Amino acid sequence: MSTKAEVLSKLAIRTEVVKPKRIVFVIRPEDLRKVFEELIKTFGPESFYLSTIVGVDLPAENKMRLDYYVHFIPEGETVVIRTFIDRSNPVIDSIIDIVPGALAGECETFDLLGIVFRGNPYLKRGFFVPVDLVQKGIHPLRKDSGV
Amino acid sequence: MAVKEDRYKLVRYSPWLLHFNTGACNGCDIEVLAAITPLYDPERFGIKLAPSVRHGDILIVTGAVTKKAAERLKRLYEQMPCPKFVVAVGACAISGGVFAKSYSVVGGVDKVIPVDVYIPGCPPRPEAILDGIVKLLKMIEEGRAVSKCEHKG
Amino acid sequence: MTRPKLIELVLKNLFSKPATVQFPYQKTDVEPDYRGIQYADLTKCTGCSLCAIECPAEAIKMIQIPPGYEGVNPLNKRMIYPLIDYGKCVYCYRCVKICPVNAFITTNKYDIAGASRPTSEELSLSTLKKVS
Amino acid sequence: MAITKIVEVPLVIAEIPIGPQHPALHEPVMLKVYADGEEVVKVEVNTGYNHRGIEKLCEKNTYYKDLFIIGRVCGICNTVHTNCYVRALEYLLGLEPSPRAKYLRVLAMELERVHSHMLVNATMAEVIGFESLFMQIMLDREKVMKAKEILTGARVMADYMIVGGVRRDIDDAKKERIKDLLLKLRPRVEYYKKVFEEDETIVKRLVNVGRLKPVDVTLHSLVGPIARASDIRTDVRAEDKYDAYGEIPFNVVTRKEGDSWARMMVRWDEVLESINISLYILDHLPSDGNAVPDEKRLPRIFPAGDSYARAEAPRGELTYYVMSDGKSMNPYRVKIRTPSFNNIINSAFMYIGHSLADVPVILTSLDPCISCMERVTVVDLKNNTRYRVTVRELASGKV
Repeated sequence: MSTKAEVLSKLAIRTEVVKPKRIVFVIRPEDLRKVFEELIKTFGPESFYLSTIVGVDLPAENKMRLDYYVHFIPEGETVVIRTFIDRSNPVIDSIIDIVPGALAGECETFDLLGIVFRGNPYLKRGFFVPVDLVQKGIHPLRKDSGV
Repeated sequence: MAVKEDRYKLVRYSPWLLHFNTGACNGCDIEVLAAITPLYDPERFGIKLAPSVRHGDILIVTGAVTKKAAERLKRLYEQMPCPKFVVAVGACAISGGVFAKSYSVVGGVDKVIPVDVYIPGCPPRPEAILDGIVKLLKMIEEGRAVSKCEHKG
Repeated sequence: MTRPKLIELVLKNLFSKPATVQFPYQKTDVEPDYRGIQYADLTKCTGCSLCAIECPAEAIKMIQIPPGYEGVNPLNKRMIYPLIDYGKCVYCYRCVKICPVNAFITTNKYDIAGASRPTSEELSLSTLKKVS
Repeated sequence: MAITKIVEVPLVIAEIPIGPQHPALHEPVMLKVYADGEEVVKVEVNTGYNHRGIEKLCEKNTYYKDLFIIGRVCGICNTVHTNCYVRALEYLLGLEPSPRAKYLRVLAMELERVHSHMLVNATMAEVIGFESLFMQIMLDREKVMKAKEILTGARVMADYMIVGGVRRDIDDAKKERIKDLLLKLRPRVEYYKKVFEEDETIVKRLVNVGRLKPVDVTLHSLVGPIARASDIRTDVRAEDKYDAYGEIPFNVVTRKEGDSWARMMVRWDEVLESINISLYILDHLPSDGNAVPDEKRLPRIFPAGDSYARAEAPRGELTYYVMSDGKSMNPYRVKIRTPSFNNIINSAFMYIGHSLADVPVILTSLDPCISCMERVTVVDLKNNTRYRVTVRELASGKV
């Protein structure tokens, strides 16, 4: 039985910490699906759930950051899987077929930040952003959106 | 003139409320709900929650009006039979409250439809809501509140 | 539920008092420190505008004290006072807590509904003496 | 899009929109239900009537203005929201509130849980047509609203939390009055629990409706009482032990059935548990330390970094992510993930295979708090027949 740290650090580039004491595993964006497949294979689908997807716009570094907060139920511990994608072409693989719970988070992140999740058929604009902003193509949570 | 009098009488005897949430935080909604419970019992005044728009006399609006809900609110108001009165409950419905500057909020209810009574509070107590409605009923009785649709003829 | 228990319940409810409060003829008891409307005491206010800056709903506007009143705090050189729009105010009492001279008077009054949006103008000016 | 498929499959599909003006729902949500006769084949959740752009608003205002904006994300669970945000700020500062403040925070949150769970149980009674039970529960709920008014100074919008403590203290007289109200409330809650257990109207409408398996719960990220009713033992209060929860004894309520009835029963058990926690706090309130910090002296700028706080809202796990750049008075990013956001959007699969009359029951058993969700999306189940069968089998527990 391998632990979370062992499984995740195999694919991680480096680790960080989000206060208070939540370990962050920074991974390459193309490894995202591999990480979740690995988690389901090792621990089973009943031992964790995907809690939150946080997208942050970092215009200074020309990057966007995506954090996947995964909560492990038996230990009661939250682990962060973090990845950086290019800001000018924000595309990442969707994990909706592996973890259906990503639906809400992915749709919202697409609406607010304009990150495209490749392979998610439910992405739609204009269901939360008012129509006038959609027509202008504005993603309100981007720092340069001006709303 | 006589017809008009009769129409007001109907409202005076038993006004049915219609509650619409245009993007509230639920705080006002649960207080409107609390105001129709036995402790305050508004059925003493003949006030009852109407099951559908077509039966409503008084429209109670809670919440900051979001751009998406504004169209609905307008349509709802047009569907209501005359005479009709509008009550704005809570800071958000009156002026947008803390959300006034947001990109998806229009502002107060009075930017979309005419409002007869404002009930300030965040959220107002059930007593305040009842107080506002009773004040509206008194205004109708004294002829100070005029339903806006009457002017069209 | 069994039948004897139901009879007991029916009898109990038959002889108990109704739960309804006869509002508005009979007032309900509101806590004395319920967060009702608040207004500035102009004998204390220095016109520093901190409340207007800190207000989350931006319900406070600083306006000129009209002529014909006396008793304004001498530190209030600009002769301005906070006017609270009760239609915008969310009654969080941030202004009350943040005021450097504790100039706000708090009440538990809540029944201010009406056909127009009330403000704190009248209440605030009533703290001053009117000279005419 | 649905219509092209009907030609292929000989089904009469009627589209029945529920809401946003539906008398049973006091909130604007639109469930677009596609039905074949009486049977639901597809559900779309349309929201967005309630989107107020709070996350953007938070980036544009200072940390302290945000505190009051965040309290207005949801009126029913406002103290939990502010507590979670305040703790995220305290993690950034490395600040610890005094023990008395911690106990008072827990007291406010538990009173809120009591009234929230009573509200949803009352709404459930109304939805299934049990009007008198609705009135009874709402009448007794006024007791806990009064207790909340005594503690926080407002019935609903408490604005009770501040960085480093709470915004008002209580004295012995208030303590006695709250205790008195809670002791009066407890036998009533026990009675309602019995009604929900025994009454035929309720049992027939709720049992076996919207059954959820544990594996569906975790895969679809459902949280809170919904997860606990399906025997998933997850409770942030027990896991993170935030504020005073590490020192207060309480049980995590779980049930094995996983249907709508189990979800309501979990809520009644939690109400009793919350009343016990509140009474324990009132008996063991520590007197050391100042619970009310001076708001004029609090730091305006927070050190750079990010923090992630979790809290157990009445509807489940609530998370706040706050990122500060260390220079400005405004946060760089605030991310709110409310429990209803997961529970409503991800649960469209639950309705499939039930009759139309069950749709409001299932929706209410999820305790929809639309304003919490506040951001939006559309959920679309594929309406191709092959998929429909698998989803129906999923819902009835055959897969």
